[in-house]
Amino acid sequence: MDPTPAIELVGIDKRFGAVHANKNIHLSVAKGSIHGIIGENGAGKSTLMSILYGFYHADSGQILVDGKDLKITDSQTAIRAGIGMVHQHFMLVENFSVLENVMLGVEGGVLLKGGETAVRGALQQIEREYGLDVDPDAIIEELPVGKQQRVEILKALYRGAEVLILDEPTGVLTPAEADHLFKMLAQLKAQGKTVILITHKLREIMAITDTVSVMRRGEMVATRKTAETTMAELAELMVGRRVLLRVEKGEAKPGPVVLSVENLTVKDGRGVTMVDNVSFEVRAGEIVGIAGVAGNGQSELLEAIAGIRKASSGRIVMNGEPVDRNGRIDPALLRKKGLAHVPEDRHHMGLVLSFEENENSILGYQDDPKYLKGPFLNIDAIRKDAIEKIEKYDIRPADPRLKTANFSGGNQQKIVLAREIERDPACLLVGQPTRGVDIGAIEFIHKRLVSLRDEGKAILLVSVELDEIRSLSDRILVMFAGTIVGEPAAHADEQEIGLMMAGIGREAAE
Amino acid sequence: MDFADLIQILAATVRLSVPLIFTALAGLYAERSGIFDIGLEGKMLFSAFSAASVATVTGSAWLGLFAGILTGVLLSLLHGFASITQRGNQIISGVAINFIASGLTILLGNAWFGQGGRTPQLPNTARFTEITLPFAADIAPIPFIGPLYSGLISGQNILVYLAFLAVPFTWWVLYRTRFGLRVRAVGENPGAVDTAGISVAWLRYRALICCGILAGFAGTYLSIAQSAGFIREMSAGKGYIALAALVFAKWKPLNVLLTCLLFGFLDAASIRLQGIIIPGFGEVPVQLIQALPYILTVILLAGFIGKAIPPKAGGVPYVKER
Amino acid sequence: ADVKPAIVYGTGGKFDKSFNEAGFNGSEKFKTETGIDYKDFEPQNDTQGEQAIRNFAKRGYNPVVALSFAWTDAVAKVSKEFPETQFVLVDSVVDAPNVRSVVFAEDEGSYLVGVLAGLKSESKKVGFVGGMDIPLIRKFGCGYVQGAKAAGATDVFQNMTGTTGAAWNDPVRGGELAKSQIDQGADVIYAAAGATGLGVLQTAVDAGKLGIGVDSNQNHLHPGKILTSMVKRVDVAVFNAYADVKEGKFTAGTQALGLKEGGVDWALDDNNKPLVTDEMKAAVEKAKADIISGTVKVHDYMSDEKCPG
Amino acid sequence: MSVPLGTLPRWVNFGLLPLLNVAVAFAISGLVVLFIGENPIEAVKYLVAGALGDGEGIAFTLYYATNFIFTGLAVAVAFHGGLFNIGGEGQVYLGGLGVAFAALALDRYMPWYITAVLATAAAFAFGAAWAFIPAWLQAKRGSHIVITTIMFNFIAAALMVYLLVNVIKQPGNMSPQTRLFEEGGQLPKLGWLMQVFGLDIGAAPFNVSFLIALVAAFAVWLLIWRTRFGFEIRTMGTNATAAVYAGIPYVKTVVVTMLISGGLSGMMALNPVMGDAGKLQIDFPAGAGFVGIAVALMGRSHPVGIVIASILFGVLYQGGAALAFDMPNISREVIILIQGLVILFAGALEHMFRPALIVLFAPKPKSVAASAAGAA
Ligand SMILES: Nc1ncnc2c1ncn2[C@@H]1O[C@H](COP(=O)(O)OP(=O)(O)OP(=O)(O)O)[C@@H](O)[C@H]1O
Ligand SMILES: Nc1ncnc2c1ncn2[C@@H]1O[C@H](COP(=O)(O)OP(=O)(O)OP(=O)(O)O)[C@@H](O)[C@H]1O
Ligand SMILES: [Mg+2]
Ligand SMILES: [Mg+2]
Repeated sequence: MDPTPAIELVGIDKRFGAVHANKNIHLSVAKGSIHGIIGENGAGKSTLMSILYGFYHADSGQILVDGKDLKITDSQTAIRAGIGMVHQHFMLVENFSVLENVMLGVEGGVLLKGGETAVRGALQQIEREYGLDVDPDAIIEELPVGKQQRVEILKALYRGAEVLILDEPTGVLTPAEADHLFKMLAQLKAQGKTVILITHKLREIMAITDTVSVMRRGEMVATRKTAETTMAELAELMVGRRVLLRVEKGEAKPGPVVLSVENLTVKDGRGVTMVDNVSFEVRAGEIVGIAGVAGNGQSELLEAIAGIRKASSGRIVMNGEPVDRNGRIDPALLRKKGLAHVPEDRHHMGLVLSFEENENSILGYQDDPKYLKGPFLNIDAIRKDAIEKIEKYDIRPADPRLKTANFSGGNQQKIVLAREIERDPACLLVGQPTRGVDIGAIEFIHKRLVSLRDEGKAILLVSVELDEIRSLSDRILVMFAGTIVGEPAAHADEQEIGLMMAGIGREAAE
Repeated sequence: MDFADLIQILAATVRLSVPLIFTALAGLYAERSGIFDIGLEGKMLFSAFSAASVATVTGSAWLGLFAGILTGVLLSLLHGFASITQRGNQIISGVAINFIASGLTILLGNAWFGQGGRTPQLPNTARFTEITLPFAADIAPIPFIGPLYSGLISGQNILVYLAFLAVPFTWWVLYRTRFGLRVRAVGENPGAVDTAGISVAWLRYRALICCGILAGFAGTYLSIAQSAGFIREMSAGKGYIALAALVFAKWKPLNVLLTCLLFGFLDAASIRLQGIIIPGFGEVPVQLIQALPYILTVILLAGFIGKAIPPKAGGVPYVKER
Repeated sequence: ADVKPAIVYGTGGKFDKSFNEAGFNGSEKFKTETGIDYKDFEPQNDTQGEQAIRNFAKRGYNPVVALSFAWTDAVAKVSKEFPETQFVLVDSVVDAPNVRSVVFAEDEGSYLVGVLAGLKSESKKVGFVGGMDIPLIRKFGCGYVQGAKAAGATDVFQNMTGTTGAAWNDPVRGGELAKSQIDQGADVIYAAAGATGLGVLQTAVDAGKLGIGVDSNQNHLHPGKILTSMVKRVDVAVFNAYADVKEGKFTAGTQALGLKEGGVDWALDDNNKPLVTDEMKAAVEKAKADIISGTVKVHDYMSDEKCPG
Repeated sequence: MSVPLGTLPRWVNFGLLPLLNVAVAFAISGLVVLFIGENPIEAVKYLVAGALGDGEGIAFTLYYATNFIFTGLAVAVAFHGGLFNIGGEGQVYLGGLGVAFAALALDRYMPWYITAVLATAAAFAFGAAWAFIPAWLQAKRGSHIVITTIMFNFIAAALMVYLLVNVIKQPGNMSPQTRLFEEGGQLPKLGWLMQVFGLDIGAAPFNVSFLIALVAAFAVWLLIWRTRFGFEIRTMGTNATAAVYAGIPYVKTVVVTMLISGGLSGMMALNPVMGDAGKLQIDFPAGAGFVGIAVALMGRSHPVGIVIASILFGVLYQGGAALAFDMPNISREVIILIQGLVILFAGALEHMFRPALIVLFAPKPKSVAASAAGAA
């Protein structure tokens, strides 16, 4: 291996106003290696990488690429120096085609025409090489997230990246997709390229990286050879204390049916059937997990049950009563009937980020008489209620009047969970409860869900994290292409479920 | 109504839609790049003033056009400074430009020409006057084609032809050039443009310059082609109507042409249909006819087109670090 | 007596080339002839009009001229508060012991220019483009129609530019209206539309037709292309008001200024001389004499809000 | 280039900074005045003296401010719901119709306070009605509310002229306007209030609707931040998907928000129609609907900010009139220019001087650990 590091960061320091996001960071990434970076939410990982990519500017410090000092003033410089980055939140133009997105910035001339053919050719080449098949004329917003990520990778590769930074790439991927990604990363490494991988998932770190660095509160606290460390050690370095990595739970004691979905069909805005004649039941005191590759209808199913999306046919019955009002399902009415819903997307749906924390802790329950005095809000009651939840869920900072945007992702998730769980619902719908949340918070959330089950609530869990489904669920339903293709045994192994998720289990089941 | 009437109405339609076309296209460049521009009205007005002033002083329509364009660009840069560099609210900035244009044109006009904000009447030599295309007179007698060619296509001023060329040109720029690709991208997701190594600010400034140039054409048309001098408040809400046309057109160049022609047609029709008597109904109140374009616009908006989805990043300043 | 004149214009603004500018010209004339300065104000809206009238009265100005029908109520109110001050209201009537109301017989003046239009027109089709659609402007149009028809015109096209104040300031729409009338065959077009009229005249001239100006003498705008102007002697009314106060012979009450009083007239000068033949001149002078003598009665639209023919 | 985020002392943030912005606007206007050959210092003296120099000036300033408070609140309520109501002008116009109906019907039989109650209700109802169609079209048909409200301004102008000219015009009067309202149809002036401060109201039309405007401002504050419906409006305005999630009915919320907004606009008509002119006349809104947009933006959509911004605009209107009165060579349009510059500097460029002020006044930012803000 070449002894000059591909990337060397010396004394990088960065503040966002009062927040000291990166403190005097030193990092050296060996050429041709896969270097992992882990850390809790808000530890400063994305910031550090964005500085390397020229998206942010460091307040001080030095960047060496291939041993040469480089002033990275903008992303153009970084791209020229062979650095490519796949951002945590994709940087794609959603109504553009794949081709246009890849071309952007490297159009190869004032007119698009010439560049287009060149890009098309090069894309085919790259696709073949890495098995990254994406239709170049597909529109981004119509692609599932997994494919969108491929486009981001294609962009970086097309620009000739020698160093590829991936910021939490597997958060949106299925196990199979993640496997494919890792294979590709290995292939890149074999070609002598360098990969920097940010992730919260220790398993991934152990499986694929050569070296791993741990960040905590803006500081680089340790760098280890992967072979010489353990998950437990990394977890401890990350959060500064010991953590449990498995969910402890006893046998389920299912009671009567609480939620029953009958022949539900849901179409999306374009009239495509997303959920196709699905029926199942959830009993009190059990967690039913819906596994599936993202984009197979789980999200739509959840939203239809929650009354956010209109079902085109079928029925939803709670405690023996149909829940629609004149054919329409209304989220407000459902809440009154004891249905709580932790949505998949807390930023866009579960929270209003510019509201104070206490305001978000009544979102959806604003018509509960408990929070009202006539038409007026009972501010005292609302704040008192919020403080109780903050204490119970250890939401930090413990300030109900702080803007919700100023909480980290994990704490925001806890705000949603606290709100929904503390309603003492008969039935809880949970979507991606731990997406992008750090280990400490995951542990807490999982425990809370299990104890809720033990209190006899019915829980429907949708998650693309197969691990999560497997460790939490009492029963697992696998969704593929809008239908439920099977119900594997509770202790079925990962491979069996994975096959079903890929639609292969269907023939076996029939 | 016979064919000759129709040609006359269409000719009026063309004349009345030209400032809308220029202005709506101007707005298209700005809004496609993610900058809302409610200040189109003011840009058009101030350009009209500059064009007329310079044409008055120099006696040259072309220098007038140049001044109009320069004014449009300068106001665009002001809008850019406020909304791109200083990340101010784009709507406030636009409203401010409208106020400034409305006040300053009259103040300066009064100081320079002493006619209450008006510029002196321009002689035809300092205006863009009608151009008769070759053979117009010869073809005129031929039925159908004749009136169409000599009554509608020929006999417009140069800016009219430019307006109709500006539409396909804008389409070409937007969908066939690198600049257009980037403009469309930056209006949807400036982050994508930034991470592709392109300066968001400079790109948006360039889009605003295009906007200013077109607004300059619009103003120039008003004061030294359609009229013979500047008159206070002569833009008379056309900037807002152009904005409406732009939304109506869903921010697409060819749609812009159609919408502006439609609005121009309604306007022309309202002029021609005044005072008509509908049997069994009596005389239609003139106010109703004059409000008709607006009423129809509302009806069209409600019934025939769906949601107009603006460029996603529109109206929000690009802020990386808060 | 002590004269300290002040004038409050209409919201159209001092330099509108027609009505308000006439008031300005009258004031200027008074200033040059007597050396006595005056104060003026261009209000931005209706509230400011009343405020300005009151301000002038309060500061001891006398007379205070209010140059628009829009100040009717303001004058009614303020004249009560300042009984010592003399007020002059143009284009409208307030019945008070210290108010002189000056109204013009625009119908008579318009009749005369209508006669000229009817005679000059080859197609016997003539046009009228009004500004804001209010009874006052209809009065102009109605007089014009009567004159034109009397002179043999078969068709008189009438259009109003708009229904709001903006109609005074929309030369483009005025131009389009003129164009549409020209397309229908009109070859003489009378504009009674404030600044909008400039567009009307320009379009008529561009199309090789003739225009007729209004309020001030607008013949010079397009020499040789403006048939005539219907002048409304606001300048004289204003000048007289100042002079009357100066000479201590100010009278309150309504002054209706028609042809007889020289309050309205048609304009003949070097600019339009070549356009007006001797027969035309004779015919229009005869009409004038007939109206003054009462042989010809011009129907006033405002009397019943109707126009015959 | 990171924008310093240091927190400024309150007096700088809410006092010095806005003052600085307004000062720059005036400085530039001064240059223009200089450019046309007049003395700007003198101009400012006249402006300030005219607006604030005596009781009458102050009363006029507050009279104008009253208009802007109503329209500013109207725009702000819609803003909170994510709706841009650019139709204030038309809603004010229609509101005037409501006021006129009430006053014409009752002025001869009722004392002013009875008429005022009904006129207020009618103004609200008519303004709201005019906002209803754009609101309903936005909610149900997805028509862009900015455009429909612009269109409705034009339609309102046409409709009102039609009505004034053909239907409710006082016979025999030249101007298209109603008859003068009698005592029972006019709002009393607030001379006594000025008296409390030892000031003389003079002839200024400063009237009871100012107090109604202040009540409206307080009511809007209550509505937006203290009621359940306000919570729903804000939720819809800041995060539409979250509003769906929270079971907030979109159509109803859009429509009711716009009804309130339009109603507030309509109420503005009380001031010029019943409080000043005592009659309904053409074009009486005189652009106040548009000024409301600027006022709402400058006042950050908060009632307190709106009241302050309205008074600033009132000063400009009244002071400007006085200025043009006393310095005839500065035509009245200089006021429009000043307004434009104030909107530009206090609105769009509000943060231009912030970095410099932070350097000057901000306490040195304390270093906060990156995740101390609360990593889970
Ligand atoms: N654009 C920004 N503006 C201001 N502050 C920011 C910005 N981005 C990040 N920060 C601050 O910097 C800190 C580090 O954020 P960063 O996104 O780098 O964390 P991270 O380690 O990537 O977290 P995660 O694992 O959740 O993605 C955050 O706590 C936040 O306070
Ligand atoms: N652009 C930003 N401006 C200000 N603060 C920010 C910004 N981005 C992040 N933060 C702050 O940084 C902290 C951590 O944010 P971060 O985005 O890293 O959380 P996260 O767990 O990654 O959330 P998510 O998974 O939803 O992205 C929070 O306090 C957040 O408010
Ligand atoms: Mg991150
Ligand atoms: Mg994150």
